[in-house]
Amino acid sequence: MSKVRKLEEAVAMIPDGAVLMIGGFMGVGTPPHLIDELLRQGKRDLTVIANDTARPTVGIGRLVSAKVVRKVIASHIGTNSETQRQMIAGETVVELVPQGTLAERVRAGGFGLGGVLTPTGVGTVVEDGKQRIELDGKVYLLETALKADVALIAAKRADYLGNLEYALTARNFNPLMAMAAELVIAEAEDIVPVGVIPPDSVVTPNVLVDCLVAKERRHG
Amino acid sequence: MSKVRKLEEAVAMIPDGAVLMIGGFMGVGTPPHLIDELLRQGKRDLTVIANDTARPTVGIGRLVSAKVVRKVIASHIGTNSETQRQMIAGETVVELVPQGTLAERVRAGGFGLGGVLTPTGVGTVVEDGKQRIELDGKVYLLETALKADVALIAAKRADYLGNLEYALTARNFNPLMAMAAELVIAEAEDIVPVGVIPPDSVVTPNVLVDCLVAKERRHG
Amino acid sequence: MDEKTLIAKRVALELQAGNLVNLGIGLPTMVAAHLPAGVNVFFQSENGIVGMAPVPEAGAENEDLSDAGGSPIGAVPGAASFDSAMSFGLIRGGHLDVTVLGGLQVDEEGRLANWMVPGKMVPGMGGAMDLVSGAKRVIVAMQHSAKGTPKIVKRCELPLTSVRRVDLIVTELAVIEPTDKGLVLKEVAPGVSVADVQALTGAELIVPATVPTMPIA
Amino acid sequence: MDEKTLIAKRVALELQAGNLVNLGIGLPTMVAAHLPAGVNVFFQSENGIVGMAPVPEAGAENEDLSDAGGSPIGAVPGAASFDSAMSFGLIRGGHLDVTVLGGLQVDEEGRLANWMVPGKMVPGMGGAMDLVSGAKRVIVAMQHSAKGTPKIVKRCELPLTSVRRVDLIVTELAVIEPTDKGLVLKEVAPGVSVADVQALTGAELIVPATVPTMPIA
Repeated sequence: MSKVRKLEEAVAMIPDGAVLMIGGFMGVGTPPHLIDELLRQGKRDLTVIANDTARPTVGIGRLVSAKVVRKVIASHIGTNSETQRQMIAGETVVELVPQGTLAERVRAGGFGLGGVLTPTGVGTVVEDGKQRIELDGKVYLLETALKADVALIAAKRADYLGNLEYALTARNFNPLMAMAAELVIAEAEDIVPVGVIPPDSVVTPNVLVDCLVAKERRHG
Repeated sequence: MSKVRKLEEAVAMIPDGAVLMIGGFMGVGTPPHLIDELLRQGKRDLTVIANDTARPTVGIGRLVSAKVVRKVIASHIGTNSETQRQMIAGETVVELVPQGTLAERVRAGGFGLGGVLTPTGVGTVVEDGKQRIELDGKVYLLETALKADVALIAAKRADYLGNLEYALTARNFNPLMAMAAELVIAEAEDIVPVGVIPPDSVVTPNVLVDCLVAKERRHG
Repeated sequence: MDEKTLIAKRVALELQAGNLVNLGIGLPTMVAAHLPAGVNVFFQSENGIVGMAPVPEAGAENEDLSDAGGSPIGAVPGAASFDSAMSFGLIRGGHLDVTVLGGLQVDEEGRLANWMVPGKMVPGMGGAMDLVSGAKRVIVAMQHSAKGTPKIVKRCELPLTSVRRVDLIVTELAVIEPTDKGLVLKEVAPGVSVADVQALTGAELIVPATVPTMPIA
Repeated sequence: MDEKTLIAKRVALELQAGNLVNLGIGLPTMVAAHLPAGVNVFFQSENGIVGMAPVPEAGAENEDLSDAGGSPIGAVPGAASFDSAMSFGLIRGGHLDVTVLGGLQVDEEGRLANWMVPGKMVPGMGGAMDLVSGAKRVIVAMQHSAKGTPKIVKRCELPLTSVRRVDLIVTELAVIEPTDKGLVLKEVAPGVSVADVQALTGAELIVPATVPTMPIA
């Protein structure tokens, strides 16, 4: 049962208005062909949960520039002047979350936890509207789980079952997001036969991946 | 700055009465020489946080059989009749924690989280004395972080800086515990030059490991 | 066919190709050997692997590869190993399709008790509470009674494993589905009557007009 | 020596061999180039690596290896890469020895504001809140004033990054240590007087009997 699908078929499964988690950190580890195809198919009203919106012409920033994003949940938008402009103009809703808290909230969603207690943000504007919980004299914020309809994942290498490996800092949010969405679509630079990736090197087990985007042929 | 120490020097750093986290699952992934040396040095009054106590003659079970353990926090003791006997006789305190909750509590300790919200245990005896928190109509228990004085870690391979790799199911609690203790002592089957373990294969980064136990020489 | 094999064969029919499945120690472990032809599933062992398999032959054991009982296992091509937090992330996060567990008691509300007999047996819950709370489908595979005492009861006297209603109970006598209306008798074993089942059941069964026989040869 | 180099050199003296260090974007990044001889530290980049290094030479970039700003970096032998949850586990869990961050304001209580100017600049906090809450030592490296307006103030008007008291402030004029009694002037820059520092500081400084000059050549 190969999970490989054509790029256009994979992206066709994403409805307008979907809540997407998209891997990557300043574009590194963001699946480029999935972004291309989202734009080509004219998907719209998207909610994007991601670390950042990169730059206006890079990665997730391209979705923002195309005005197909209704809401962004991210840890910073400082490198994307267009996201900032849309936020200030009221065109796009931006919810800012501390980066470590964002990572834990996504993880909690995928791991079946309701949330976590973190010291980050206590006494700052991040605290607004959240439960404060004191344990042994230390104060924490209760940060709740995040889930998504679809996760768009960039991997270095996959096998045909969907086991995924990542490379260096391109890993970032990808393995966390691959746990936290109903539909998981992964784009890998390379797809190898089952058994080529050793069990200890698999970061995302195949059972989490629903759909693997075929890579373009280089030979023949 | 090699972190390699002689076995006896490493274990000499552990005081009587210490709270230990010990990796392993039914003995698989439990550091054998560290257990030997704890017994040889006659350490006592230990608190052990671990998945289980294996069998009376295996892994952590050997500490229990030697009666040097005052308290056990574990997910099961069903395979060790001696732990059960000591518990029923009131010789050893045993605190039972669901396995997934134990993993998250240890992780929370190492990750600087106060705790997590889990659905596991709601409506059972595990709930006793714990905060119930309802989010979006679903009930969770607040499970708090665990930390230890010392973590005893078994790795497959280390480099001389202390980067650790694990093998197959011998990984289990080891990488979580390596985050959650003041002093981290690791025993590896093999120690290789720095740079031999690729960055993506390192599971426990060297900065977490304080002390690496020298392996016995096979050659020369 | 002995009773345990019957139970294992019937449970195996519940598994679907591609499922991620966790089998408890004891009787549930036998299910792996009775998968219908063509149904490939992935077995998880909660100590940290997806893709566990029997050891292929004597001498092919590995010290670092074991099941949750500590016994040597094998691994299928495409297996993945990970730490205990990830393993229970798969379980608690709803990524595990089916868990098959043994039982001491199941009650009218479909609640399972399988980890403790106060004063007698204190093994600890291990992964059971997470498995029952988190798996998409929970199947209890157990003998119908213990020396004549029903294990399916009105209300569990033993400490619960979870308040979550299990999805199916498979015994050597019957297949029973806990529902919000009560325990529905879905199938009887070959040569067993509805009356036989009710006689060894400590709770009221809802009995449909026709109760088919388990499709086990 | 320009002001930023002076700050970077002085901050570098705070780092000890074996430290795990996270440097913020901008001025703090310059610290890496000024480590004293023999002091080897590990640099973390919060996007997921311990052991980051400059790109060794043109052409040795890798698309999958970048710093938190998305620029290419290198990696030392013995580097380790991991996901974002682990990266912030290192930060929040107290495993990060030192973080060096830029600042917009620091107040009398040693509280830092460095992520937002309401109505003007809304970049988001990125990893700053976790870094300031979680690192064992927080060093603020910034210019002493912004166009003549003091950045060290009685009380931050800008939104706080954390309520945690930072450990040290290093500017081109002075080294200041926030304590529970207030801001202590520890050192002045070469050629700068205590009065010069106080004149550009918006909060009261505690001035010891002798204030040494920064040990920067």
